[in-house]
Amino acid sequence: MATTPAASTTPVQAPVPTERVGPPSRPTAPLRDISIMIGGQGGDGTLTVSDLLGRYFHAQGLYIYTARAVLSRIRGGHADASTRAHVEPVWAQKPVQDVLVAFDDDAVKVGLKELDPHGFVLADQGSVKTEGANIYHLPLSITAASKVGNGLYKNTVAYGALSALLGFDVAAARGVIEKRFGRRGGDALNFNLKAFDLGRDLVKEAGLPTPLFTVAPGSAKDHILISGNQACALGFVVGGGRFFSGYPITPATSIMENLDKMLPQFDGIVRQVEDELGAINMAIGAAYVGARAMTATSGPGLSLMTEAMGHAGEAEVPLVIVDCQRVGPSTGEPTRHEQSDLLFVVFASHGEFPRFVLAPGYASDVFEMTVQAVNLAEKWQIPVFIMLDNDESENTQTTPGFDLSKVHIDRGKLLRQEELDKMPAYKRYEFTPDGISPRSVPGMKGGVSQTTGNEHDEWGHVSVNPENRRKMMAKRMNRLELAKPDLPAPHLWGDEKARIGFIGFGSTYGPIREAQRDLKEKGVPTRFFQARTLWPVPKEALATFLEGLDVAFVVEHNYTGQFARLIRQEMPEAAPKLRSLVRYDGLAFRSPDLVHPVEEFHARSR
Amino acid sequence: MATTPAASTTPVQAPVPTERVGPPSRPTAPLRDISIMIGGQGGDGTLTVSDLLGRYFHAQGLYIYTARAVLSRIRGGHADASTRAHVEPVWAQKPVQDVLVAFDDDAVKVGLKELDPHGFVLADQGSVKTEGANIYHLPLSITAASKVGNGLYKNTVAYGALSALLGFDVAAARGVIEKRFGRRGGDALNFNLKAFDLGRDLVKEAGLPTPLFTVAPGSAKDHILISGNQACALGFVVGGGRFFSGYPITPATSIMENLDKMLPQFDGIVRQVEDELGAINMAIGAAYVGARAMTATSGPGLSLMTEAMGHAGEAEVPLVIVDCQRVGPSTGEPTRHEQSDLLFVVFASHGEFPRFVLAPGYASDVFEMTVQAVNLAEKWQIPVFIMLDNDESENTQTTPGFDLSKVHIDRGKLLRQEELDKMPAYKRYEFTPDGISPRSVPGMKGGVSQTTGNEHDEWGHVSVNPENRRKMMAKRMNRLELAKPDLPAPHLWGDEKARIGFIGFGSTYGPIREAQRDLKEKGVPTRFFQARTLWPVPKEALATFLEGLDVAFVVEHNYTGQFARLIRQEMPEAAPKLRSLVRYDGLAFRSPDLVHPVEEFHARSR
Amino acid sequence: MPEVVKPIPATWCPGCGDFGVMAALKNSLKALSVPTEETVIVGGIGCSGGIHNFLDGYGFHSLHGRLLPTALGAKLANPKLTVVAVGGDGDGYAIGMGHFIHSLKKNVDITYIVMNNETYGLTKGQPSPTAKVGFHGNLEGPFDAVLTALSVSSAGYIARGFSGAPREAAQYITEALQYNRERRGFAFVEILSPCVTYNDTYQLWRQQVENVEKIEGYDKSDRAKAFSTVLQVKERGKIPVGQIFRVADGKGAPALDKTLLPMVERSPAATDISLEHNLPKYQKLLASLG
Amino acid sequence: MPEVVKPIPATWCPGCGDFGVMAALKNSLKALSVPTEETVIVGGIGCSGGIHNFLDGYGFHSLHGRLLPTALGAKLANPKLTVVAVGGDGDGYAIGMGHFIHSLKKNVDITYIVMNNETYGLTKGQPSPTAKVGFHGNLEGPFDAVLTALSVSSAGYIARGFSGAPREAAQYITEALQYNRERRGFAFVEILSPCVTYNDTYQLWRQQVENVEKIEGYDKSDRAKAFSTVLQVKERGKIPVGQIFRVADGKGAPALDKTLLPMVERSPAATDISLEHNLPKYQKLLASLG
Ligand SMILES: Cc1ncc(C[n+]2csc(CCOP(=O)(O)OP(=O)(O)O)c2C)c(N)n1
Ligand SMILES: Cc1ncc(C[n+]2csc(CCOP(=O)(O)OP(=O)(O)O)c2C)c(N)n1
Ligand code: SF4
Ligand code: SF4
Ligand SMILES: [Mg+2]
Ligand SMILES: [Mg+2]
Repeated sequence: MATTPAASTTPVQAPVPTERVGPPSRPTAPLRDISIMIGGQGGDGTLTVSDLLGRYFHAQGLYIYTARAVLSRIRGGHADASTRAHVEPVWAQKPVQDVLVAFDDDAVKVGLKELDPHGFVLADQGSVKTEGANIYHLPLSITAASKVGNGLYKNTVAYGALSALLGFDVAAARGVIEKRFGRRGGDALNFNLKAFDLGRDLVKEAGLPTPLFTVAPGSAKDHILISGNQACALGFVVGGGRFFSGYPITPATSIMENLDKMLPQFDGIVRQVEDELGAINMAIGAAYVGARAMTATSGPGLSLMTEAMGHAGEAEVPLVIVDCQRVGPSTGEPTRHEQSDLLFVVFASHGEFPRFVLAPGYASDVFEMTVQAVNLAEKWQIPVFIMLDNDESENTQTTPGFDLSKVHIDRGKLLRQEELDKMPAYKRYEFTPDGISPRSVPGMKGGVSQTTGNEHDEWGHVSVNPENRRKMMAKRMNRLELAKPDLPAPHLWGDEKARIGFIGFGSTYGPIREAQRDLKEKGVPTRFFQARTLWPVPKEALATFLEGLDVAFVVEHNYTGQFARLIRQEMPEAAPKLRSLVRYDGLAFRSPDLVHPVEEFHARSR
Repeated sequence: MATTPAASTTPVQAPVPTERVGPPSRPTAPLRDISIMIGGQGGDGTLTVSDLLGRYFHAQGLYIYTARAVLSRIRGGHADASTRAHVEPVWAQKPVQDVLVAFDDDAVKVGLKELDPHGFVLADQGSVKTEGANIYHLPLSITAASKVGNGLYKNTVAYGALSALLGFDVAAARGVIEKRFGRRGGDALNFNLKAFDLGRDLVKEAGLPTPLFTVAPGSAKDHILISGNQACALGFVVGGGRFFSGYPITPATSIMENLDKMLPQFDGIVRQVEDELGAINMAIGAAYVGARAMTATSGPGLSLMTEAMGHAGEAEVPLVIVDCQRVGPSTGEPTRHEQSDLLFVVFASHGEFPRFVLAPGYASDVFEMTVQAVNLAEKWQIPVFIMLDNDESENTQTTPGFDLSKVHIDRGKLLRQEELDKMPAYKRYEFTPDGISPRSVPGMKGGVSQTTGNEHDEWGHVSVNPENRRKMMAKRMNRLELAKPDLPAPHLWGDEKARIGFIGFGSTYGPIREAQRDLKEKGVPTRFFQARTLWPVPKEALATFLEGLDVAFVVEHNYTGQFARLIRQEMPEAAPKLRSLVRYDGLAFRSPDLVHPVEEFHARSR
Repeated sequence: MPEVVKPIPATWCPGCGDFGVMAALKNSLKALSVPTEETVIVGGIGCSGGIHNFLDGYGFHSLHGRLLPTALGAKLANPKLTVVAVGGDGDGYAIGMGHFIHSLKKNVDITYIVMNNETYGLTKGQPSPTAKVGFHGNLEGPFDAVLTALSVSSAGYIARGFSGAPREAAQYITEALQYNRERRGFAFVEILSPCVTYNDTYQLWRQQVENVEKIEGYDKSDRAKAFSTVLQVKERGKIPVGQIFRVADGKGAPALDKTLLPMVERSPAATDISLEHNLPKYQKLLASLG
Repeated sequence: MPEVVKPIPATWCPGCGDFGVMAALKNSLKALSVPTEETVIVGGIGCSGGIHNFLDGYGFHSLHGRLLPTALGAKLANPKLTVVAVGGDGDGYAIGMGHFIHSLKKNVDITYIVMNNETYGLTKGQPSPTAKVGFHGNLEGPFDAVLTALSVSSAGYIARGFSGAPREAAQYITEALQYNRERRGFAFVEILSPCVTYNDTYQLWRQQVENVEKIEGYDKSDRAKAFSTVLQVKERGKIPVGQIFRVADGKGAPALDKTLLPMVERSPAATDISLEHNLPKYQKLLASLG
């Protein structure tokens, strides 16, 4: 059967979640999937609690996904973080919370909406006024202030209290604190351990039943807990990246910070430059002389890099540009989630030049694809973009340890001095069948050359000869076709026989996989095309994917359904099957957002 | 019948013109369409000769189109210019030349390829070595040097010689010199007049038959000879534009130069700023306080403006941005012709915001649409782009005098103080049915407000509230739908019954109209959809246009067929009928480039 | 009069130096009775840059580093307005450096206040151009905006204050605004404004600030002297503050807006753009194209 | 050895000052026997910026105003190279101003040559930041790069020459390159280079240039003195040229590339990036993530 989806060019907005509150009724069996939200004011240390919980559950062999919602200010304003732990692999936020730690009333207000009926709230007595059957008030900050000497330790007090309420292994829970604060030296470790113990005492003194419920142990081994930005930094280093220049911007900064710690160990250099114009042009300079170079930024910085992208394209300088997307346009919402830079990145800069746009979906994918991106850039002498998105950049998740044996360094046509010595003539932009010219770099004898952003002849000298122009355009642009076999192939997930499909990229991987799991339970099989190369559009693979489908929901975090547009542009024949499913309110999709429209379609199409 | 065009996603390159040379055989009747090419080195004054010829023929009531091909250097290197004059309206270069004025051998080499069999070459004796039956060597520079005292006057000597060879009205030909050099004062006028007379004497002394052939007089009245950039500057002034900030760049500079002369007469200001980042942000500042503001640039500058475009979009500041396109990417070919910024402009800047992208086709269209652009920007509180292209910006053409009676100033919801006084509350970003909020500007009492590039609530304060976000996105983006009736409608040219269509924008208007004329003569009727609003894509009008057609050739100056892509994206159902016809070698289409593929299609489809 | 947007409480960390700067600016605007509707505060991006949200007046939140061209555009288009641009040291001296120097050069009648905390506060404490060597691994010598401002020949008003001494800071700002109102040109005021979260320098700066005006024989209209004094004070390990330079009355480069728009009533924003009003002149203009 | 790209004849207008600058640079590179393959010329956009096409060595044509970050990136990634950035006054002091100041601040061992003709040559003669008041209607006071360079505390080598005196110009460039090779930091050399087509100042400048080093008691290692002398010379209607400032031996900010890469053999471009070479360290790095 073939239901005609709604006019394919109009994106459908994902349904907005509604409130839920309910009376307590504790689960008796250990939870196999738990999510704990910590909410308060910026500066309350919610991220610390979330991080400690993540580390604890990670040590327990569970799969973790942590998420955060903070404001673009340093202190004050509502901030929350959540830690999810699951005995099975997990890639997204849980649609509901099992526990809420609230440092103020705002946190209760925000968190209660998401609290599962069986859940409870651990509230900071004195700061939280809201009452309720499932709200337990403990004097977290008062205890921290009076007994540790600083109210800020309320976060670790809360962690201690939770460890009692959820029946944690005490030694393991303390071990996490030791690991996290041990390096810092000073009193930090002792104060935190004290705060932890005080938290446990508070629960006891309050006479709360312990544990309220427990969490099943997991069996994940050799997995690591890591954010997308960390994975990107690691991938860059392992991929042979040795030069990074950037400028701080949320949510990209931590790539620079991570590399700052790593690269100097490998004769590499990290520079924080005066602005993004400087950052990208400095990376181009480094790449030009033969260092594998990268820059990373978010929307506003990316926009500033526009001119230089074209320079790298015309001059054929290998360069990797990471875009950690956030809510746009303009300054937008600096700490919120979106995937709205895609069409900009694909068509950015005046004029036309080839580029690859890659989008990994989860931490280990980020690692692998960053390695690949550095290779691709050098092999195809082309700027390569890696699109991340806020949640993927910042949220940590459990991922298999990285497989270094798969890593392979391909320097493409970068010449060795012996090769160069044997050439009769060296032309930087020599016409070749694949459009890639052998590349010498400054310092190499006999490879002297001209590299330029002007249209040029094979030698690199300025040329406006129309015939030369036609050939040079073809030389560059053909790469989009020729490179296809080299580009990251899509991953396909789910039921091969399904007639309903998802198409997505980046962090929507998580909610889509979860929705697939949930839909399967409801008897609705689906297939998922996880696009990993967005440009050039993987036409052949998409065509095959669409063949057996009635509909493909293109899931993205933007208003206009950008990837769907791109597919239509390249494959207009695919349009009737595409249905955009978008969300653009700064929050990530959760499984129900996707389950609902699919179920509806499924019901109608029966 | 319905021939299926070649895979619609692969643009077809226009055929490359081949050489033509031939023996002399002079026309006896006055030419109704003449083109004179002047070639030499940069600094030889080729543009001056072209300009004088244009003014002469203009005064004779002919329709003029001048074109130029110069290098991005000040002196030296091949440069040429051509002047076409036609008794009927003309909008593009003639495919062949009737006369070639050559100041060096390169000019002969370049020009001979284009010379009509009946044509002749006026060559500068001493500098040009090439011989040929139709090549007349006259000592232009030697005479200028020895008798006027400066070899540079060779250009006016050439003009004088031409006036004799083509039987010009002497008084009128001298009048043109007076008009052009009279204002300058000093010896310029006298030296030029002397050089003119010397040129006539040279012809006489050489004993050349005069005239070799003549040009028919025309009857164009009340027309003006103007370039697109001049028309744009005028449109801006008349449209109430009062603030312009820019930075020099070919081929946009002359908009600033023209405005620099005009705006101060109207309490307006023109500023050359330190860079394009400064230019656009300064214009935004001026627009914010209520001045109608514009900036103009070309590719590299446009790329630098990317971040601020999004700011104007999010902050809802009215702004006009002119993009005088040249060959990209990067520095590309600064003085050559292209239309390759379209997709960049449509999707430029991270995140999503509405914008209008307009593309006028000829000088009077530029004037009218610039007036419209300034209105649209203020009415819809949105950035509006005007896309010009190199030839449209720089080439002069005959155009009807501008009709001021059609001009109308619409300030949209800009509040008057009396209106503001009566409002109970003033919110800069108030939700309204059409998404446009009443606008106060600094200086107005009771209109104090916050304007920002952050996501904001109705008051203009920062907000990350998801519901507010959804509403604000809709408020802004809905304009793309709501404004449609307001946007410049396409012009339709040619035969309503034709089954072959052209779709084009910008300066391809000229070659398409000429190709239509030529095709009609060959019995192939065509229709032409001159798109004047490119974004939002005029879907409804296009659908109607495509209805009766077998094929629509989308004609553009870029490699990837950008407008065709945009149409496919928005109207995938139209894809089967679209066939891209592109040229991207820096030169403008000429009629035969378009006639040939259409004829071929026509022949095959019979 | 309609209800209008209300300033929100400042979102800065408790104790942030920016509170002092805001108080100073508020007092200065009040002292000069600048009408709210003629006040335009253009903020940069950074903790500091949010200031317009916390003040009365028309507020414009610009892009990171672009507040100056925006503010100049606003003033040039309507010179009646009192335009104050306020941003951080990262905003002004890193990404905004080009505009900073060119604004000094252009000499338009606006006041530019930089809240210098030697760090990027909002992005969590990276070294800014004014950061000391060693701060978070910084290897670059710190930029001194006062020295560089002195090097730009059109710069006529340069002061540096400390948010720990808000009265003096207010005085420099008041004089700066006054200087603008006299149409003498661009006024630059840097205020040392500690970031208590990432770079708490209150104690240090309190000890280090030294008012150059109190130095015997200091002549604030002598550019070379000012330059050498600032260098000397710094060599002593102190931070020069005070009204460091103020061009002598009757000297100095003319203000650009004054040259362009001697009568503030006839400005790009104020002029009548209706067709009727301009028709004869438009016709003349078109005719001149012949 | 393969045949490689040949320099093309300079495309400047006959008589353009840039010919003198090119001759000077050529002579300096020769005098120091810089190997062609270790020479990197990074050009800006402008008439001046085409220079790399006319010289032997690796050439890189950068974007308008971005030659400095590009050149710094090249040097930082491979400090063995001799990197010279060359561009115009529009390129360097207008659109490139931010990078100019920050390059002085960063203090990487490259030489930056600005060909100052007080105009935008390639776009046909508009006023540049150094243009005099009145030139094509210019209303802004001219920018003096030497004064501003002096204001940046890390700046250690500042000279100004005149293309009409190519021997002296070559001398400043040679010393600049020498300063780089000693790894002392960034060297800035402005050369007055008349644009004969749009701003022919040959005669004027020939009369106006005054070598500060010849002034009695001039001490080029004294920043404050240099600043005041430059101001004085200008007040006399002259243009100060010469080696205006050179930080005393043993003083001055450390060169950034030297700090980061004390051994030039171990640089981002030179290091072995193969997996085999790095595997143990990668494994350690991964393990540290736990
Ligand atoms: C183009 C761009 N790049 C980077 C950022 C991220 N960013 C926001 S604030 C800031 C620095 C703020 O430092 P500063 O100007 O000193 O202000 P402070 O927070 O210290 O007051 C940066 C880099 C941005 N918003 N835009
Ligand atoms: C981003 C950008 N804006 C503008 C231009 C146009 N442009 C080319 S050269 C030039 C100015 C050149 O002046 P200068 O640097 O002084 O060099 P000169 O030609 O005088 O040697 C400009 C504005 C450009 N290429 N790129
Ligand atoms: S982070 Fe620093 S600068 Fe920002 S508000 Fe807090 S104290 Fe102030
Ligand atoms: S225009 Fe001026 S700067 Fe350019 S090459 Fe000619 S003389 Fe030299
Ligand atoms: Mg700061
Ligand atoms: Mg110049």
